[in-house]
Amino acid sequence: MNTLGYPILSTLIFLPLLGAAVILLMGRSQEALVKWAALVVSIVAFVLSIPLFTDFDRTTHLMQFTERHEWIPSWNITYFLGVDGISVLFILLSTLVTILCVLISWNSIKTKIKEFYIAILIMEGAMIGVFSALDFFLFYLFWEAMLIPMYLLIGVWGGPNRIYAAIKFFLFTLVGSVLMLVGIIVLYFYAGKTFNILELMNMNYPYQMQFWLFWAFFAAFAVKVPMFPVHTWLPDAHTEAPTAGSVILAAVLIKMGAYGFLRFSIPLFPDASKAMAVPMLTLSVVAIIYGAVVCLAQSDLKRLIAYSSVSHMGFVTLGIFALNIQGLEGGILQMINHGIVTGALFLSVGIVYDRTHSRQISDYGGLATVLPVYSAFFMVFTLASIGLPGTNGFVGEFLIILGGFAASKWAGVLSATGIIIGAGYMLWLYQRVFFMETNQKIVGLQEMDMREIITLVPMVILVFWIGIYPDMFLSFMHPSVEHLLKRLNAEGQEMAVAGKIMGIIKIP
Amino acid sequence: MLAEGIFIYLAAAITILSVLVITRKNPVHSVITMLVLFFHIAALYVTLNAEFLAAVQVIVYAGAILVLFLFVILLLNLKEEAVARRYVGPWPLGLMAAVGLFLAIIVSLDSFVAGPKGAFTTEVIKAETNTKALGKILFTEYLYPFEVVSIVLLVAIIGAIVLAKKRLRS
Amino acid sequence: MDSYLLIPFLPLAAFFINIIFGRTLIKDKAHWVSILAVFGSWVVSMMAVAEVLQGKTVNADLYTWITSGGFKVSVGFLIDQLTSVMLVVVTTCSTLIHIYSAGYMHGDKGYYRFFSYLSLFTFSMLMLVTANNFLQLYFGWEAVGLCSYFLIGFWYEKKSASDAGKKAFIVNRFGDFGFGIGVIMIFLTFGTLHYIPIFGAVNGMVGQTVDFLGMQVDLPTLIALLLFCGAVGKSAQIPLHVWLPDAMEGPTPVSALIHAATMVTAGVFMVARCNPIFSLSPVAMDVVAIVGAVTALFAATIGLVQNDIKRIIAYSTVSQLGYMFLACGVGAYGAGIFHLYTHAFFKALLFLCAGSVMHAMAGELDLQKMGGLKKYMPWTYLTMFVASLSIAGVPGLAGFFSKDEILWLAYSGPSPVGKLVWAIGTIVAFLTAFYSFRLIFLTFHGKFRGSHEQEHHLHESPKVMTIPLMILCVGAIASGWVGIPSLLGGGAHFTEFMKPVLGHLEGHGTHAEEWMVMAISVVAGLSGIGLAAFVYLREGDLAATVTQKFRFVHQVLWNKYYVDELYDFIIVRPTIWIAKNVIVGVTDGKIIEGIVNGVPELIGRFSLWLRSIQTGMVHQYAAVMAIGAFVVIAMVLLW
Amino acid sequence: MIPLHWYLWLSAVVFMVGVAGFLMRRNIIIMFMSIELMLNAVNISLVSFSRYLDDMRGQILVFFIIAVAAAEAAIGLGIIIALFRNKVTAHVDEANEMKG
Repeated sequence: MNTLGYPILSTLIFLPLLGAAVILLMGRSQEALVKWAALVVSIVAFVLSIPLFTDFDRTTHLMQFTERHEWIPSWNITYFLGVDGISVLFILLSTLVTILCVLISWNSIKTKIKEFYIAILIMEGAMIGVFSALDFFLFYLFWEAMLIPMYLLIGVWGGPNRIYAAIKFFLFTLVGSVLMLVGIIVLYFYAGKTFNILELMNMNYPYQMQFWLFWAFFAAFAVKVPMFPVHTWLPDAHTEAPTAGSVILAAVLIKMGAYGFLRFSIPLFPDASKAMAVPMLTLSVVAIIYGAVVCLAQSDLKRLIAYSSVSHMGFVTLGIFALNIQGLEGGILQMINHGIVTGALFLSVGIVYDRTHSRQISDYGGLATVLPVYSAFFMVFTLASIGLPGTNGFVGEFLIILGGFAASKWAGVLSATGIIIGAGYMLWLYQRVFFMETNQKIVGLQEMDMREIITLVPMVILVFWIGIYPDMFLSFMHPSVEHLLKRLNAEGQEMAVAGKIMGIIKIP
Repeated sequence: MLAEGIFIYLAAAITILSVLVITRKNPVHSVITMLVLFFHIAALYVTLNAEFLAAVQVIVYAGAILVLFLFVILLLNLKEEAVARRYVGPWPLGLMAAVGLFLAIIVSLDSFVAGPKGAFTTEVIKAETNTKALGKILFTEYLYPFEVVSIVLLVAIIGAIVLAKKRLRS
Repeated sequence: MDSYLLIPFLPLAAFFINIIFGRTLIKDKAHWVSILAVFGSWVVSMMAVAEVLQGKTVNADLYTWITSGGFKVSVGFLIDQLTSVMLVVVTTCSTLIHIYSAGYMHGDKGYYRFFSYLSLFTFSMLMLVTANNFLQLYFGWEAVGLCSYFLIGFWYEKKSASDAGKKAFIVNRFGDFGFGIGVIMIFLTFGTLHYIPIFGAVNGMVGQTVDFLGMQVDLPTLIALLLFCGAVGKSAQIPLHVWLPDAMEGPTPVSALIHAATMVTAGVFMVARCNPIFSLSPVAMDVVAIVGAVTALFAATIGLVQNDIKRIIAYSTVSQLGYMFLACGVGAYGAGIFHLYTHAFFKALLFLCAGSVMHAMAGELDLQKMGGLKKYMPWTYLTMFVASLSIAGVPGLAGFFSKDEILWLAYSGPSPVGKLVWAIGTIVAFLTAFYSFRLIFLTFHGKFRGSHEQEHHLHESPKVMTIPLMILCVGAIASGWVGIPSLLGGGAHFTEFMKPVLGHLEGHGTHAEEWMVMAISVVAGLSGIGLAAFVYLREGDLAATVTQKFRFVHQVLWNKYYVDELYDFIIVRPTIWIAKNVIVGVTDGKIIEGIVNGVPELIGRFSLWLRSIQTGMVHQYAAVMAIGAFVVIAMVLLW
Repeated sequence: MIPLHWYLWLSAVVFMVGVAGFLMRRNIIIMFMSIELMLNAVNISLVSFSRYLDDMRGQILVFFIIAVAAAEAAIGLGIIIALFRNKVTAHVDEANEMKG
């Protein structure tokens, strides 16, 4: 089973669901009780997830903390969970983000409070499920299960245009997922009726099949990431979603796409992945520059951050499809980073939105005078977002550009321009919101209270922790990523370790 | 020859009566024609050794359903309807569809292949009477469908009441 | 070694203390925290320098920063001759300017913030100069840029200040873009980013070419030029010089510390640090030399006509930085660093004096409103005068020795563009002397031209400000004495000291030639001063007459060659226009959203049409059913 | 013995008449009776199958059909009453609320 002696992953999945059930039994009027219950459940889940960090064996690429039970034997479906170096950090991120989402919604959600927290907790269970499922059927179940609470979060507690955004979000992701479902079924029958991901990964598929399945899975993952031409649901969803929804969306949900590429597309279809690397790199670079340039034209805070996500996720996919160790590890780290930073930016926007109820940049100005503590927090996240060395954003972006450059010089150079534009739009945003003369509309706003500071502090700590000592996080990934590359280069050619690519100068 | 004669009579009567049913202007006339039709069909069942069904045909169809029809017609007081035009819309199309379907069925009769024979020969049924034979199977092998049908009937009763009762307008 | 960690981390601690407790607890005592920290750092630095003087260099890793496959970078420190010079410059200037700021910023509502930023800057700059690998250099590089951003935009409520901060950061990003790619190229070439192994292996690069974006490029040239991009940005060379004059929006101590003495010289430091790479590429060297020379001339000409006291000094800084690159470009890295070192003192002094003047003039920057301040603020006058003499290259002062060494090595060195850049350098020396003394004469001599309120307000600055001025003044005079050339009986100790890191460039020429070069530069300097005196000390409006005569030239110079306007026109506006009208308007708005919303719309229309089939007429449904039944039976039959 | 085909022909004829009646008439009561006709047509063939194949299942099925027909008639007539109450007509084309 696992070294802990109890099924930690199942506990993490079902504890929030149990919590949701308990909240369901509470009275509609017991608002405080509901909130505290949600908070306690999320904190307990986070505490329980800590052993994943401390007890994780960083020397092996094998799945850890595995659990396996028969589920539907007639279809050979099993309840199979496990994590490796690629997925473990995301579970921790999910449990942490859930706490922050509960905290940030404390006062800002005023209607249907009970249902809101139920949705958040169900979401948490499903997210952890997605990251730990090792059976395709189970994976798909969680994958789709995530959609419903998110759809409700946007559609019920969202902004004025929430219905449009929620439906758009739902349709986009569903269309992609359906193609993936077809792919899963094809794999199931090809491999002799098994949904076991580990078994499926060890098979070799003919190139033609890999090619089509790659694109089927691509549809699901590219929408989630979101990659360039299918990104337009994201700004709408982010803009309309309540703060907690935006945070979960940014921090975890859109990571699922990139995670899918890593967990499924590359190991299942290594030949197709290599063959498709160039189009993928192209799309990534387009996303980086395109997303960044679009940000220059935004007048809505959340929309701007949403588009910046497109740009940042372009870096992630660039790293992944650089198909070398720096790119992959940078990509994974950047996924965590983006979750932290963009999540934190949305949390911050939520804090000020609670006070002003405006997302228009032009309604702000001079906020640094009114809310000095808040502006300091926001500055930290802005800097992390533009990848300043010492913050987490730098480590990820540097490794990705390094990997990307090693894979294709064009990709490396063009993606680096995204960093210039990134600095442009973020600093311009910061200037328009925090600097210059104080806008009359925001005079006399309340400074952050203790709850809000507590919400942001973990993010600040993570920003610097990963920025200054990223090795701790990178060490989780090494064996898994190396194993992935071995699978990718099964034919034996040793590529992808940058530094050997050019091999001009040998340092003894 | 007697059997054929009876069949021919019944068939002719059934055909004519059924045509009359659908062509009457006044629904009351239709119902009465239909009553006669059902008696003929019951008679046909008797010629086929299905005495129980013949009885059911008379009791349920003629006795219950048609009375219900009549009852409804009288309730609705369909005087205007009686003088309304008989056909509305493109009736040739309906006729064509009906004839087409008929032809299709007739043609398909050629490819009819009888299945294996069962155990209930005329002798067996005669030995224990049609009703008993039917009842035995119905309450053993077909018990569940039977119960389901009874529930369907219950639902129909409730549904009919709900539909027919006057709406209580707030 | 461990005690050396205090050098960067003391200021960092001060930053944290001030930023966290400054607003609530420390308030107007914030300067104590920072000054003590920086002073501590200075003391340890001096100990480190003493060690280095005895030949003990340190290269140690603190911990592993990033590992990924073959990529492994540590946080580590390299303290050698080059670093130790930078430590002297950074910690000394920083300490003095911290002290000065306690007076200058007194009463500002962001007092604690100012000192925390200054401390953070000091930390970052020290990380930059003590790094033992390129990535940590890059860390310091960006971090000083960040502090510069904070401090330029310190008075963020002014739009011009926050604009300038943003501009500085973004313009620097353009340079860092090349620098970052250069670092990546270095890693891909050498498999490491640590200085010592790289510089030990550079010779392997000779003659290698590499495919870069479809071109076959000489590898050392490529790497050197990419690195130089970063230097161009940070040290405000053409074409990325535009941010530095705007950076004068920041408080004056910041201009002195960051935009004169330390941060802007990081580019020169980096080029000097990478001299083994640059030296492999004659092309890159020539580029460096010419960019430096052209920038020096370009900025000096702009400086001639400006009226903003700080901007003149800023252009002077750009010009002097060009000088340093000129030196590096001809291979005289030692001379470049020597000039960096002397320049730090006299330029910091100039800025601080300008600050002192502004303090007296209640923030007034326009030279045309000053005049005759000599009698109100004698100490400021005296120190600024000395600094100007130093920058003008008057023999005996610091600026003279370093400038002379650069010019001589440019003239006599092996560089093919040496003579050309020497000529430019000499012209620049003349221009520098002219605008420096134009500044002095317009500010301190003649009659006061400002308003009466201003005249009443005139006073000498407090001791806390003038004492750092005097200390720096000593530096501006004496800092050059460590590098007196052998021609004048000195030992050229400075370049000798730097030799292990920077190599040593011997000038090839006779003593006569060396005397001639020296004489020409001294004459250029003195005649610049003389011309300034002739134009501005005399009664009458000679300057205005000349301006009238060369109206066009004056306009071009006054508008800084329209570079800002050009960038605005070719980069900023098109980008934003494209973002607004093409991408948001067309691509995202029409094409992608068009498809995204169009497909459901189409389905909607189709189903609207399809809906009309459902007429609600029972007989139609029945007919369809009958036809359907017919079709099904027919199909079964015909199959 | 009478050939099975005779019964089937008869069944088909009655069924056709039922279909024709349903399609051609607009009086909802007559249409309902047409449905009953069709059901009876099917019943005829089922009973004849039962007889000719010596199998009781045909009759069981007829039994069920009659039961369901009764249910259907009850509901259908209930609907007619409801329709008439709202529309005061037995003309089906008047009732087209369900159109798309």
